[in-house]
Amino acid sequence: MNPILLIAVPLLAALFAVAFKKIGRVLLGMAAVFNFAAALMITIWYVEPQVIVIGGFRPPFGVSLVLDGYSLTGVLLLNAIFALIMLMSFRHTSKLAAVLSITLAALNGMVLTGDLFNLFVFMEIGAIAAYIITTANRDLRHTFNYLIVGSLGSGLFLFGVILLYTLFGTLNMGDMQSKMAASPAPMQQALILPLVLLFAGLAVETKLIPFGGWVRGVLKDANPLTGSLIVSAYAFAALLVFGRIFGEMFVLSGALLTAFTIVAAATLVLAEASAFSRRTLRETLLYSSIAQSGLVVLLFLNHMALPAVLVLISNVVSKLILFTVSGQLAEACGTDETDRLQGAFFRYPLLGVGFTIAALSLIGIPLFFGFSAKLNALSALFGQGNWILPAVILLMGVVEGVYYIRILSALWHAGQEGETSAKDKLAQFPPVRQAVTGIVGLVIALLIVSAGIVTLSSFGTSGANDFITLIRQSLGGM
Amino acid sequence: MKKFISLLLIACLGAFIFISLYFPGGGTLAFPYYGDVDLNGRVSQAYIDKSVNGPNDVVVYGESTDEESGSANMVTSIVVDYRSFDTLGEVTVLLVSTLGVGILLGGKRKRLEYKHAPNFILKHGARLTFGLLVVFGVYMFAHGHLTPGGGFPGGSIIAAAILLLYLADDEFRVKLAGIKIAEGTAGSLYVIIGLAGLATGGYFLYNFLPNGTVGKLFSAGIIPIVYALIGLKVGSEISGAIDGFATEEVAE
Amino acid sequence: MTAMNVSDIIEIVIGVLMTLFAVVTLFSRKIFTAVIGLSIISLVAVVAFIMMQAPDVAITEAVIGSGLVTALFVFTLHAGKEEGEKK
Amino acid sequence: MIQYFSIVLLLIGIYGLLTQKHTIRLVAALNIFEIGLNVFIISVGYVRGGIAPILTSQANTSALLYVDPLPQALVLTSIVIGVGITALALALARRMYKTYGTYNLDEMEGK
Repeated sequence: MNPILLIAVPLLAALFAVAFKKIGRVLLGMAAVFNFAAALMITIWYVEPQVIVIGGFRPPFGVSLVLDGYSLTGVLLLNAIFALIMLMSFRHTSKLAAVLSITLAALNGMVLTGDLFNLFVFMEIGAIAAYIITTANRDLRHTFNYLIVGSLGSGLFLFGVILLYTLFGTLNMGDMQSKMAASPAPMQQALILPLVLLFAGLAVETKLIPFGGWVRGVLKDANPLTGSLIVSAYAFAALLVFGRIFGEMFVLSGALLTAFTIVAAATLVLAEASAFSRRTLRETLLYSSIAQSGLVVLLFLNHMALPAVLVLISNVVSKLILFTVSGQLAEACGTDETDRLQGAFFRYPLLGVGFTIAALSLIGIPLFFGFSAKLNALSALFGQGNWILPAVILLMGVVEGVYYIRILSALWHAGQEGETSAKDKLAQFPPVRQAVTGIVGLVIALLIVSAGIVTLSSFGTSGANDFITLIRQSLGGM
Repeated sequence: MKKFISLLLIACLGAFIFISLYFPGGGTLAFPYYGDVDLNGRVSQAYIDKSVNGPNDVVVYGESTDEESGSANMVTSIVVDYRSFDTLGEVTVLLVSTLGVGILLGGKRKRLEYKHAPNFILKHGARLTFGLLVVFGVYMFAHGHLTPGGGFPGGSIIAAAILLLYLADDEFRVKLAGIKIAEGTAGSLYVIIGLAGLATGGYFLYNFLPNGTVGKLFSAGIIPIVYALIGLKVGSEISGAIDGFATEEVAE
Repeated sequence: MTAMNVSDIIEIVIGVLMTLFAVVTLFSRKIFTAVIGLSIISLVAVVAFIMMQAPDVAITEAVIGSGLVTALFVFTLHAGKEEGEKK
Repeated sequence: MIQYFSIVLLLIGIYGLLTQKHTIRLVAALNIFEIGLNVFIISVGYVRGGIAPILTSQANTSALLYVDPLPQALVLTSIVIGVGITALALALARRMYKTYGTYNLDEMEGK
């Protein structure tokens, strides 16, 4: 099975959807199902890293895709996440069928591509699709803001890519990496400007402070579709791209590493503080996900690809269900203030189970996946002899724990007054939608628990350096 | 105050860029100065020699046959052959942004009114020019592998011809349903040609037709076909966007 | 100034023109002037592309950059003006 | 020489993006930034004395000195992406004008 189909088929679906508007949503559903099935098959049949040549011209001359453990992780989870989002929020897709198919193609392209300019093109497609998806929110000012910041960011990214081309004479990532490895001193002064530009460009999509100012406006009133897409699918793809460039291609050191680390750590601290001070569900969650981006970037920058990917997976999978549930609650109740939603889960436990397990996993309660991800990251940092960063991460973990527990206790605990008001407001919640979200939530909860147990059992003993191999080894060893 | 800070920021950024580009601080890597570029260190030399898949003799216009990419215009051979996948992405960018324009400026619409109604000569003169412009646009993408131009400018010229009709006649509108079908069909044919390459040659977007002699009109394999499709697609997409901008929502 | 030849002078003229009209675009009082300024920058860029031996890009920029994009700007302004008059 | 000016143009564009409040002018600043970037990219591929990368009956062998064709192909892509973003941004600006009755982002704040 050629991975190129993961990009070509959704694109074809989108083009048919443009020509025949009536069957657009059917095509979108088919593309999502096809991609999920194809990603599963590719994962099962995956043997060793391979380069997929496009157009019959060998790299570095032609554009090529790279399928290795890292991009396979991305492809598998991305298509699974997208299929789940479509399952839960299909009714919001009415006008957006073609745009969403293109989004699927673009996200797969971002993760798979092995060429810097091609990466820029896919990021641009993804970004434009994101602007359009966020116009579903009533207030267009935030979308406009996002568009301006995003275009500036991708322009800077392109600038960086071109500078790298003038330095190395190639756009292929693997070729560039080997040319750099061949040069006597890998981190040279000439690389600083292009790397800063690439970092600034990627920081917009990965939501780092101060480039992520658009997030709050776009997401605070997001419907379940927009919110879960931006926070999980887009964040996942963007951070994987970040890891590809700054974790794998360029191994940073010196002042540049310090500067980028400070940006990431500042993002982590400030966003956790903001999340703690918010009282509405979606704002808390969005700041929490900015903080997690900061953490993941921090880990990637400090050469810990596997821990970073584990934290990233734990975060996006949890955020998927958290954002969908809170978006649906907000739709049903007209508000997402935590205090006014008291007892919501008491009445609809099906929604609550997935939400609760996802939140507990994020806090890092043992046995859940989030725990082993965090443990992995911390032990890797300690292994490097680094003490400041783990301290910061642990402290922020405590802050995170406090606000998630606060949310959970409010939503589960029905005060006498709270229960009745929630009851009235939730009266119109359609049972079918509730059941779908509940079941998806349960499935995700099951995955979080089992992945947590499996990865914990092989903790420290596995020599794997990507997620797919880790899971395979763990399953084989049991 | 904000302006001052921005100015300071820009000055710092500018100084940073200029110093990094033009005052290299040692090391083996340095940016080449303007004009002092050596193509032998870049992948581009292989595009010029058409020697990507192995060494090749000097390519001669009108004589060399069956090169790996049969286009006389090297930019075209990069755009549609060597890096065709980027072009597919680029077409998708335009598709998704015009979809966005359609969502934002959609619904039941009518033309914006002009203060002065266009007169007879203007309307009919524009129709005549329209024909000429469309022919020129078609020429542009049909000769994209030989002369400067190609699918994007060709399609844009067709869109410009339609823009002319919009400007000259305040009642003219394109049929949006037809536009959508043209754009969807052209785009999906591009992807299908790519998949056909996958089926016949084993590579997506593989150039599976004979390349012919460099410099002949019927040469370069799938390049003219793809450029024609791109031209059609770009033309219809931009026309659709123009329609969105030249109309306003009808108040119900 | 011995190394100065015609193409250098043209390049400087092009550069100064682009910078000048960029400033005009950002700081002009009337928004319509800004749009025309942008169109002129694009046209000057076409000359720059030809100077640097990039005819393909020059044609594309001429048609898209200074033609269609300007038309989109003008239509947007026109629509805004009309809606403003209705109110 | 033209390379310096392209960087200046790019910086003016960024300055405009940072300071402007008028939506149309913001889109114009974005366009200035993009034009500056495109000129820069082409200038990176310029070879002194090189000719346009097209085989013709006059320049009929690939043994001549050509300018780098790859940046030109990249700029073609970049121009088309630019027009897509501009169209989308202008459509947004127009919808916002309909809602708020102004193009100025500061004036929208109060409404």
